[in-house]
Amino acid sequence: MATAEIKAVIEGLLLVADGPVRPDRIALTLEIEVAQATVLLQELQEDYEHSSRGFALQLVDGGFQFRTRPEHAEWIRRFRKSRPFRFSRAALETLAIVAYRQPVTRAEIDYLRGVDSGGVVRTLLDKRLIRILGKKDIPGKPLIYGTSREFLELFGLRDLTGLPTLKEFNDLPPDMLADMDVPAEEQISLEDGPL
Amino acid sequence: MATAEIKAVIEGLLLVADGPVRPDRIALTLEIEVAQATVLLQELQEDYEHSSRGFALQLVDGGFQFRTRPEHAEWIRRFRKSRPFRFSRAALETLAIVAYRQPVTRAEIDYLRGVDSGGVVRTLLDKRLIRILGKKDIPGKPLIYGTSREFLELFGLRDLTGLPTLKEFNDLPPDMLADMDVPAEEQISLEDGPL
Amino acid sequence: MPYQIDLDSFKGPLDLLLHLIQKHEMDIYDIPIAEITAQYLATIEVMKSLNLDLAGEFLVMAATLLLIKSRMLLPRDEEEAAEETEPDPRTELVQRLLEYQRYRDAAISLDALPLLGRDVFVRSAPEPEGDGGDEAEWEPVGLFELVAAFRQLVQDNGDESVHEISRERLSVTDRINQILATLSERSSLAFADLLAGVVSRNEVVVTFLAMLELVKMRLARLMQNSRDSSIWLYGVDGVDDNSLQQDESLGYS
Repeated sequence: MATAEIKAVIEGLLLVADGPVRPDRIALTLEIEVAQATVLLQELQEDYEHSSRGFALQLVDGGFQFRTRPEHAEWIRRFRKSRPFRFSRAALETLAIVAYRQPVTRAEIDYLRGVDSGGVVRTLLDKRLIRILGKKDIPGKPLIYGTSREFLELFGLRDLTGLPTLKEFNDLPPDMLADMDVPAEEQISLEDGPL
Repeated sequence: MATAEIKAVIEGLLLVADGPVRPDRIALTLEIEVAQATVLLQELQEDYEHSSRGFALQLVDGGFQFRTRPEHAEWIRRFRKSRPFRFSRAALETLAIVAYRQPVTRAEIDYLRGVDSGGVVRTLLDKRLIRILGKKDIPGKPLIYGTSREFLELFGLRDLTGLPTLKEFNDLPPDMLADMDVPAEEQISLEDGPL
Repeated sequence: MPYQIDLDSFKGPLDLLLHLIQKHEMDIYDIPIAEITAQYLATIEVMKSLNLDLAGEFLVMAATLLLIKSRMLLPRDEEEAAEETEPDPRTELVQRLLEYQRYRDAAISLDALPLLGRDVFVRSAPEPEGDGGDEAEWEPVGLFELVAAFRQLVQDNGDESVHEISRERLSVTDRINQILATLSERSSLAFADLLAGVVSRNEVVVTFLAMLELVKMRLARLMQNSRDSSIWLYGVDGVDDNSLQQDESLGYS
């Protein structure tokens, strides 16, 4: 097959796919090298980027997916008769903590937010945005949480490195830092720090 | 909106539509004349016809819909076959019973699920997610099942102690829907969506 | 009093404190503790008088502020002050506030991303579901789904006792699997080794029950060379029938 023809087939596959498509699945289907599949997908991505089409090819969770343009959101919501959903601040804060500090325990989330976050954690689990990674190997073996594929898909992230950079506030002045006397458990949570 | 912009929006609508889209629905959404919508759709159809894209805009049952090219049918079929399956409810239930009740017999699984689970158990054995531990020393010497190393890998567990207990699960307070203002429709699309 | 703030919107004491610090243009690195405490207490008084559901954490923070304030008021020992060994009582609070502020801002950044279903949309394709009968792989699934599926089953069966015992059952099950896994790597296991690293009484009991269960299911056998010598656990495949007394002699059959 000529390259142009392969690209056309890939477009068709992307159209019928039910989620982001990884290069290896394209390669497997078309019996080409993964490297070639990757290059062709990136070329397609650029083609769409430079055209004024109503949708673009986006890299999400390691795969490629056609997504409509954010500036058309309102028209599409009207078309689908859907209301824009809103995340509560509690949900967003908790998501942010899980995303940047994973693997993280409920106790760490509660401490960082300063409030009991059990309800929010449960909601985020129900929505599949966070998942249980296992248990932490400390006394009490608390459950540890991390973000899910659904999280990456919802926020349109290629992977966790695509998260917005965490703003670095000026750290404590040196004299205060020297004073730091954090209980042992908290030190653990600080060391596990952002990605 | 400029005509080119309207056409781009229409492309987006066609992408997200769950079936052929009639011109009047486009017209209603974008607050334009039906005649204009029809003309723009036909123009789009020609654009796609003359490009060498992997899909075309086809007139189906009075509406327009993106469809892959017939000459790519074989590739599309291969692609669809390669897609990973979502766990069926039956498979997940059975796996859950084996995980939490192991060592467990077929009869116990059937009893808990209330239906014959022979097929599912065989599939899980084929997929190596469960394994035969031995025979139970009761009349009939039924096989007893437990989870496998592959099971741990699939769920990212180091060992079975990482499996959350029902108590830990119940300790998370029930869903506080008010916490996250997601309308019902979006909840469904998040859960069942192309994830 | 100019409390023109949406009292209901505070997500917690840290959120409220940050708000007060910003509103009164205080220096977060040098918080005037008396002033912030007064402001904070006044705000939660208003919240109380409005019968807002005041989470316990707000009161805990009030106590913390008062504690810090009292510590700051303590006269500093001159020698101590010279050595500067006394930590600033505000340090941990400041650290928490800064940390919280990072995530509060990160939350806003997350919300600004093009969200699927809100800002961007994809084709709505039907979800494939199957038993994976053919060669296709299964999609990874979360632990949460597994627990939820089991919980649902247990509830549907009205088996109320399961809730109570499942925790213990699971740990016996864990032990059984650990022992089986060990036995698959080596043919025998000394009973004493089984209890190595076991600390709590509960764990000893669980280990013992797991061992009995294994013997009962004939997945393992217990043997010893003579009375009072150490007890060995053998996997069913690794049993040498001749050299050792059978498990019956231990009285578990």
